[in-house]
Amino acid sequence: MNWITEGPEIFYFGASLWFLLLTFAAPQKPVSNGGRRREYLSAILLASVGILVCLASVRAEGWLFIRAYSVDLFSQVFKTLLSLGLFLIVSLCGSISDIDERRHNEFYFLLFSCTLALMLLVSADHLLSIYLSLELSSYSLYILVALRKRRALGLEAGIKYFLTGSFAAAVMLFGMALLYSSCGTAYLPDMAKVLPGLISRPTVIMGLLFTLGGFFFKLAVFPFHSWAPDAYQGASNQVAGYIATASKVAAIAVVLRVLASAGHGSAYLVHVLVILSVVSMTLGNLAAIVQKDLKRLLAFSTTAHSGYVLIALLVLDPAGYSAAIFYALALLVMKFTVFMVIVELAPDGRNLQIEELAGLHKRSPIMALALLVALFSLAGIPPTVGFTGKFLIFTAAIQKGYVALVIIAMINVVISLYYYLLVIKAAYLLEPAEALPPLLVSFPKKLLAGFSIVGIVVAGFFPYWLIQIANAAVLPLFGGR
Amino acid sequence: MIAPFSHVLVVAGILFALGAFCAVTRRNLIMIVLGIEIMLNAAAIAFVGGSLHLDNLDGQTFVLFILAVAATEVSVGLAIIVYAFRRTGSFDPADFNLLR
Amino acid sequence: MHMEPATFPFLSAILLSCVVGMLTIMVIPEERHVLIKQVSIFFSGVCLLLTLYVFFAFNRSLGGLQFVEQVSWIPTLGISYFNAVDGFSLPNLLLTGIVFFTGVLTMWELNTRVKEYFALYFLLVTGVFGLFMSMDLFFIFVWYDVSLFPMYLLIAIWGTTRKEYGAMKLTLYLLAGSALILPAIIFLWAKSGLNTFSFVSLMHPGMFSPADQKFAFLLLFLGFGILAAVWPMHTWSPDGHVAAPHGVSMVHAGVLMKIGSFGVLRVAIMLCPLGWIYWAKSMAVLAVIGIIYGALVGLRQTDLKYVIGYSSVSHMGVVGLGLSTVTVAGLNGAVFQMFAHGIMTALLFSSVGYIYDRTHTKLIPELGGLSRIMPVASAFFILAALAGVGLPGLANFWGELLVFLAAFKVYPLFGVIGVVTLVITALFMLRVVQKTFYGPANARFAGLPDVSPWLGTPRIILAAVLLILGLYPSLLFNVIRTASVPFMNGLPR
Amino acid sequence: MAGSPAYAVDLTAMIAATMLPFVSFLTILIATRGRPRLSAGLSIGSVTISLACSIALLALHFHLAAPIEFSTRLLASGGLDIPFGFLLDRLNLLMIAIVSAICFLVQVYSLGYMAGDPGFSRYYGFMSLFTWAMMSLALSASLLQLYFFWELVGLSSYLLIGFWYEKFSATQAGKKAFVMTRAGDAAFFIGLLLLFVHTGDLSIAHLDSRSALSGVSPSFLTLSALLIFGGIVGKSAQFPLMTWLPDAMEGPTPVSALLHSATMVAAGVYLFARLFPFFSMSSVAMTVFLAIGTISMLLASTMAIVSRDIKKVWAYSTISQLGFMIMALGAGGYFAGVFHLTTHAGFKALLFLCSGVFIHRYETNDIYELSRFGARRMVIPTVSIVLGAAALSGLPPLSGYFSKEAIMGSLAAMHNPLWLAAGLAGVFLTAYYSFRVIFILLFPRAEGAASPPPQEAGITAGGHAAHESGYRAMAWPLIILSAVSVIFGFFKTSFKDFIGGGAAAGGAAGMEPSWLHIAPLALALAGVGLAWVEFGRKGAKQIGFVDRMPVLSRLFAERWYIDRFYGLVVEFVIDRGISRLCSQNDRKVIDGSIDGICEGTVESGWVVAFLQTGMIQYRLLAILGVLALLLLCFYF
Repeated sequence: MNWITEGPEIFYFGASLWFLLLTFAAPQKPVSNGGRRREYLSAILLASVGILVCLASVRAEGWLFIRAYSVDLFSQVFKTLLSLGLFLIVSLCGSISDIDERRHNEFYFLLFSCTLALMLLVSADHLLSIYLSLELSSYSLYILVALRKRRALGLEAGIKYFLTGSFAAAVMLFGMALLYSSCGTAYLPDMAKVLPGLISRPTVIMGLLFTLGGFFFKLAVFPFHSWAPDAYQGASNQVAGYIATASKVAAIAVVLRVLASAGHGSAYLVHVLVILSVVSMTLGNLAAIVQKDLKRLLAFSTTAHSGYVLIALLVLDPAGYSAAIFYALALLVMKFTVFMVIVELAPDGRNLQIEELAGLHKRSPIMALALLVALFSLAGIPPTVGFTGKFLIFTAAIQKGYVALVIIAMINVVISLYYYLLVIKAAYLLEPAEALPPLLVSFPKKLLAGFSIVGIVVAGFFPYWLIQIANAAVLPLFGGR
Repeated sequence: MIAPFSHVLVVAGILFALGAFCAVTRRNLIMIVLGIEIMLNAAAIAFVGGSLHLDNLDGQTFVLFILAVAATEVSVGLAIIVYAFRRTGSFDPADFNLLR
Repeated sequence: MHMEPATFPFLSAILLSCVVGMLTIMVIPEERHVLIKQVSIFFSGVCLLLTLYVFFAFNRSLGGLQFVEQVSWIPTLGISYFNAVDGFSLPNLLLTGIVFFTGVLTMWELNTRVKEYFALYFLLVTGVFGLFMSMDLFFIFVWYDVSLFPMYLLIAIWGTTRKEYGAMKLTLYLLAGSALILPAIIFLWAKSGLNTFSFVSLMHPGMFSPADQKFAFLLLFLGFGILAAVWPMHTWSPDGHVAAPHGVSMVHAGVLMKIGSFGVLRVAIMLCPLGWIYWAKSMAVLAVIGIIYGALVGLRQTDLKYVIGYSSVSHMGVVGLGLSTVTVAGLNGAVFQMFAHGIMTALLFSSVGYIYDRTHTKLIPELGGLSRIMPVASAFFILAALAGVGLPGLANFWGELLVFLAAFKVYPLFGVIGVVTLVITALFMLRVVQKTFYGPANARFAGLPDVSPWLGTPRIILAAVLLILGLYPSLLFNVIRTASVPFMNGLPR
Repeated sequence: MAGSPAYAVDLTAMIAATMLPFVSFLTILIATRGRPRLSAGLSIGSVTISLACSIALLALHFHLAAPIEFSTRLLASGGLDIPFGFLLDRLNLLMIAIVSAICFLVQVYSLGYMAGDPGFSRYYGFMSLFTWAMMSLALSASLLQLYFFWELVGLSSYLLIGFWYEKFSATQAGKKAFVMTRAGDAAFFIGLLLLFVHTGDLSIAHLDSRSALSGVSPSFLTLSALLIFGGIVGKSAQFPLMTWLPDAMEGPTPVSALLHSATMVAAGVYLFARLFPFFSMSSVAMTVFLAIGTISMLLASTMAIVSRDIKKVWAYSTISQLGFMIMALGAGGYFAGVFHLTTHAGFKALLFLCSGVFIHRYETNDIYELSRFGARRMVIPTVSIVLGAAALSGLPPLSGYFSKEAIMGSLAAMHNPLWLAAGLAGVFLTAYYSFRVIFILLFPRAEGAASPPPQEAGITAGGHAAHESGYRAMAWPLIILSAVSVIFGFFKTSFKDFIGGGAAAGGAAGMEPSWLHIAPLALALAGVGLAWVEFGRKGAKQIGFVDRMPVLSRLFAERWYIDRFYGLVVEFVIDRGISRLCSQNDRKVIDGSIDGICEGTVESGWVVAFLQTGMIQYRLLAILGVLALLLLCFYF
C-alpha cells in the first residue's frame, strides 16, 4: 500500500494527536502571550504543511477497508479544498480571544480532528463509513461551538446544534437502515447498480429521503437548516467561519457522492430536490433580509446558497456535479473572505452587527474592498467566482430544461442582492456615530485580503483551469474506475 | 416462527415514531436526548432485521458502531446540557432563547 | 457575415486602458485629487482617441464585423473572448467614448472620495465598452453586470436626492432584468446544440424554432427592456437619474440606457428574429405609451433632473418604436436616436451639474433668471433641450424622423401619436427653459461665475457633436447601414 | 448638370446666399459675443452678400423657363433616400429677393433700434440664424428639407420673441409661439411622412407634377393636403392657431417687422404657393383652405378694430392679410396670392418699422398715448405710416390696391358669391382699422392741453444723441420701403408675366366684371370714411362703433376667447388632467406596486425570520412534518 494515498488522513490524524498531547502538557494557569503565539504558529505550520500533503496526494488512487473508503481524484480535490479551508481559518486564529486561553490546545485539536473527519467523509464509499465520519465531524463541531467564552451564547448554540444534529443523524440512520435492507448492500457503488430498479419502492424512497436528510443537515438545506443561524451566531467567529467553509465543502461532496450513486431514474426524487432547493433559497434569502447580526445573515445566506447547490445536484449529470464542485470552491473563498473581515473588525470576538461596519471604508480600505468583492461574489455578480459558479450551475440546469427553476433562482439572486447591498451600504456609506480609529491590519492580513480579492476576481474571470479540474474530479463518480 | 421482515420494519418504524414523539413533545432537554437515543435504537433494529433478512453482516457491524456512537452522543450531549444547567438552572428548551 | 480580423487589438486596447486607468487610480494616494483627475482624463482621453480611431477606420463599404479579436476562453462551454464591432455597436462605442471623457471632465470639481469615485467610474465604463464590443453572449452578460453594480455605490455615495432609495431601486430593477437575461442566454445556448456562446455562430436563420424564439425573445426583451426604461418598467430611471451625481447621470442616461436598447437589438432581435416579428406589435404599443407617458409625466415635474429623466423615458420610447417596426429605416433611426439621445442627455446632465454645483438646488421653482447670471452655461442647456424637442439641425431630429417614418409605414396610428407627442415635449421642455433660465435674475444667485472655458469643455464637445450630426447625419448612418441592411435582407420572412 | 459654368455660378451664389448668414451666426455666438459692433458688422455684411446674390440670381434668371434643381444626397439609409439641394424657379427667386431685402433693411434699422442693448450681439446672431433658415427654406428642393428649415425658422422666432428673456410676457409669448406653430408642424410632419410613405419621394418638383400623383387615391391626397396645410395654419397664424402672433409682438419691433409680418409668417403662404399644383389637385381641400383663410381674415380684422396697442393692430392685420392670401390661393388665384404676399411684405414691414420708431422714442405701444405724446411731429415715420396704411387699405395708387384687386378678381371667379362678399367685408374692415390708427395718431385728443414731448428730461444727453444717430439708421429703411410701396403696384403686369410663367398652373383669372374694379375701392374708401367720422374729424370722440357695443368689443378684445379656450385646455385637460393622472399613476400605481412588492418581501422576511426563533422542538417537528409531506407527495 502506498502511504502517499492516505497521506492527508495520516497527517491530520498526527496533527490532532499532537494537539491532544499538548492539552495534557499545557500548564493549568493562564499562559502568557508567548504561549498562545506558539500554539498558533504550530497550528498554522501544520495546516500549511497539510495543504502540501494534500497537493502531493492529489493524483493518488486506491481503496481501503475493503472498499469502504476510496481515494480518487474526486476525494483528493475535496481534501485539498478542506485543507485550504482549514489553513485559512487557522490563519484567522492569531488573536483568538473568544476561546478560553486554557482551551486553545483543545480548540486546535478539535479543529484538526474535525478536518480529519471531513476528509474521511469525502472519501467514504460505504454507508457506515459515511455515518461514522459524519458523526465524528459533528461532535467536534458541537463542542467547538459550545467552547465559546461568551458562554450563554455558545452553550445555547451548542445545545441547539447538538439536538438538531443528533435528531437529523437519527433520521439519517433510519433511512440508511431502510436503504440497506432494500438494496442488500451498503456500498455506494453497488447500490448504484441496484437502485435504479428499486427506485419506485416506498421504502427505498423513504430511505433515500431520510438518508439525504442527514447530509442536508450538514448543508443547511430546508428543513434541516434551523441550526445554522443559531450556531453561526452563537459560535465564535472563527468556528462559524469554519462551519461555513470547510464543513459546507465536505457536505457538498458527500451529497454529490450519494446522489451520483443513488439518484438516477427517479422523477420523484428530482421533484423533492426541486422543492427543497426552491424553498431553501427563498426562505434563506427572505430571512436574511431582516437580520441585524452579520453572522446570522450569513447563516441564512448559506441556506440560500445550499439551494443553488441543490440545483446543480438535481440535474444529476456530470455538468451539474462539476458545477457543484466549482461552487464549493467559490463558497469556500467567498465565505472565508467575509469571515476574515468579521474577525478583523471584532478583535474581542464579539458578534458583529451590521451597523458596526460603518466607516469601514475609511478605517481600512482593503478590508472594505475585500468585503465588497466577497459580497458581490456571493450575490453572483460578474466577474467574480460566485458568478461563474452560478453560471455553471444554471447552464447545467437549463441544458436539462429547468428554465423556470433557473428564473426562480435568479429572482432569488436579486432578493439576496438587496441584503448584501445593505451590508455594503453600511461599510461604504454610513458614518459611525463617533469617529473610530483606523483599523490596524497586520501586513500578512493585508496580503491575505489582497489574495482573496484577486482570487475571487481572477477565478471568476479566468475559470477555465478550475473548471477543468472540476470536470476531471467528477469522472471517478461515473465509472471512472 | 420467523417474523417476516416487513414486521421488523414496522416495529422499527413504530419505535422510531415513538422516539421522535418523545423528542418533540417533552419539554426537557434530557428527555429529548433520550428520544433521539430511542430513534437510534429503532434504526439499529431495522439494521439487524435487514442484516438477518439479507444474510449480510454489514447490518450487524452497523449496530455495533451505533452503540458506540450513541454512547459518545450521550456523553457529549449530557456534558453540554449539564454545563448549561449549571449556568441557567433550567432544562426547559424554551429558556434557551438568546439567539434570534 | 463578413469578418475582418484586427491587425492590432484596438478593442482590447480600449478595455485595457480603462482597466489600467482604474488600477492606476487605485494606487494613487487619496489626497492627491488633482493627480487622480489628471490620470482619469488621460486614460479616458486615450479611450476616446481609440474609439475615434476605430470609428473612422471602420470600413464603411465593407461592413460586417471588423476589428475582430477572438480567443478561446472556456472551450468546454464554447465561450470565447470575442470582440468585434459592426454598424450597430460602433455608434454606441463612440458614444461611450465621448460620454466617458466628458463625464470625467464634468466631475473635475469633485472633492469627496475622489479616488473611489473615479475607480468605480472606470469600472463602470469598462463594462459598458465591453458590452458594446463583445460578440459572445457570456461576455455580453458579464459586461452587462459589470456595468451595473458600481452604479449602486456611485449613486449611494455621491448622489443627492433620495440617493439610497434611488440607488437601491436602480440596482434591484436592473438586476431583476439580468435575472431574465441570463436564463434566456443559456436557454439559447442549450437549444442551439452547438455548445457555443458565440454570437456569430448562433445568428443563423432557422437556428432556433419559432416557439423557442418567441419565448427567448420575451425574456430578453423584458430583461433588457428594463434597462431601456420601457414603460411600465421605467420608474427606476428617473429616480436613479435624480439621485446620481452628474457624471454618473451622464453615463447612466447617456450610455447605460442604451445598453438596454442595444441589448434588445443585439441579442433579442438579432438572435430571435421570428420572436421579434411575433412580439413587434406589443413592443410598439409599450414604446408608444412610453413616448407619450414620459412627456406627460415630465410636464409636472419640478426637479430639473426628473424632467430630464422623464424626457429620457419618452425618447427611449422612440428608440423602442424604431426597433419594433421591423424595417431598415426603423433600425437605423433607433440606433441613431440612441446615439443622439445619449449625447443630448449627457449634455443636459452636464449642464445641470454645473448649475447645481453653483446654486445647490435643482428645483425649478427655486431657480430662474439664470440666463442673466450664467449665459453660456444656460445656453448649453437650452441647446440640449431644443435637441430634445427634436429640432432640425440637431442630431435627434434625424433619429426621430426615421423612426416616425418607419412607424408610419407599419403602425400609422402610433406614428401619429408619436409626432403629436413632440408638441407636448416641446411644451414641457420650453416650460423648463422658461422657468429656469428666463425671467429676472434671481438675487440669491447673483455673482455666481459663468462657466469657464476649461469647465465648459465637456459641454462644448457634446454640443459640437449634436450640431455636427444634426447637419451631417450620414456620418453615422453610413455606419449603421452596414449592419441594418444585411440583417434585414437576411431576415426570414 | 453641374458641369456647365452657368450652373456653377448659380450654385455658388445660392450657397453664398444661404451659408454666409449661418457662418456669421456661428461666429457671433461663439467668438464675438463680447463685441457688439463686430457682430452687427458680420451679420449685416453677410446679409448684404445674400441680398446681392439674390438680386444677381433674379437678374440672371428673370426669364427662367424651367426650374433648375441641384441636389445631392444628404442621407441615404436603406429604403430612404433624402436628397438635399436647391430648387430654383421664379417663385423662389422672388422669395429670396424679398427675404434678403427685408432682412437687410431690418438689420440696418436695428442698428438704431437695438443700440445699447446688452444682448446686441446675440440679437444679430439670431437674426443671422433667421436669415440662413429663411433663405434656405425658400430654396429648398424637397419638402423634407423645407420642413427642416421651417422648424429652424420657428426656432429663431422663438429666440427672438423671447429676446428680452427677463420679461415674463416675452418668454411666455415665445413659448406659446413655438408650441402653437409646433402643433401645426406636427400635422405638417404627419402629412409629409404620409406623403412619403405613399409616394416615396418628397421632391417638390415631383410633387408638383400632376403625373407623379396620378396613381394616388383622391381621398388620400385630400388628407395629406389638409395635414400639410396644418403647418401653414400654424406658421401663418391662421384660424384656429392664430393667437400666438399678437403675443409675439413682445419681441423687439424689428423682429416683428421681419419675422412676424413680412417673411416668416409668409412662409406658410409661400409653402402654399410652392405646392400650389399639388394642393389644387384636391378641390375639397382647397375649399377648406378658402374657408379657413376667410375665417381668419374676418376674425383678425374684428380683433384689430378694438386693439389699442399699435403693434397688435398690425399683428391682427397681418393675420387678416395672410388670410387674404390664403383665400386667394384657395380660390385658385395663384398670381393674386403671391402678388399680395410681395406687396404685403413691403408695406407691413414699413408699418412695423414706423411704429418701431415711435415706440423706440416714446416707449409705449398705446396708440392714444403715442398720439398724446405728439408722435406726428416725427415727419418721416408719420408720412411713411400713412403711406403704409393706405397701401394696406388698398387705396390707389399704392401697391396694396393692385394686389387686393387681384384677390377680389380670383374670389369673384368662385361660384359661391359668399367668398367675394366676405372678401369685400374684409376690405372694408381693413381700411377702417388701419385708418383708425392713423387718425388717432394724427389727431391727438388730449384730455388736457397738448402735452409736451415727454421724458425729454429723463433722457441723458448721450442717450439722446444715440437716439438721434439711431434715428438716421432707422429712417433710411422707411424711406426705401415707402418708395417700394408706392411704386411696386405699377409693375403688376410684368410681375404677372414673371410669376405666371413660373408656375405651371395659372389658376382662374381674367374674366373680371367691370364693377370689380370699383367695389373694393369704394368699400376701402367707405372704411376710411367711417374711420374719419369716428376718429378723424374735429369733435370726434375717437370711440369706434364697436366700442359702443360692450359685448362685441369684449368678444373682439378677448380674441373671440380662442386664447382662453387654449389656456383652459392646456391647464385643465393636459396639466391637471392627463398629465396629473399619469404622474399619479407613476407614483401610486407603478411605483406603489413595485415598492409594495419590495416591502412585502421584507415583511415576509420578518415573518420567516420570526419562524426561526422558536423553541428547538418546533424545528424538530418541522423536520418531521416536511419529511412526512414530501413522502405524501410520493403517493400522489
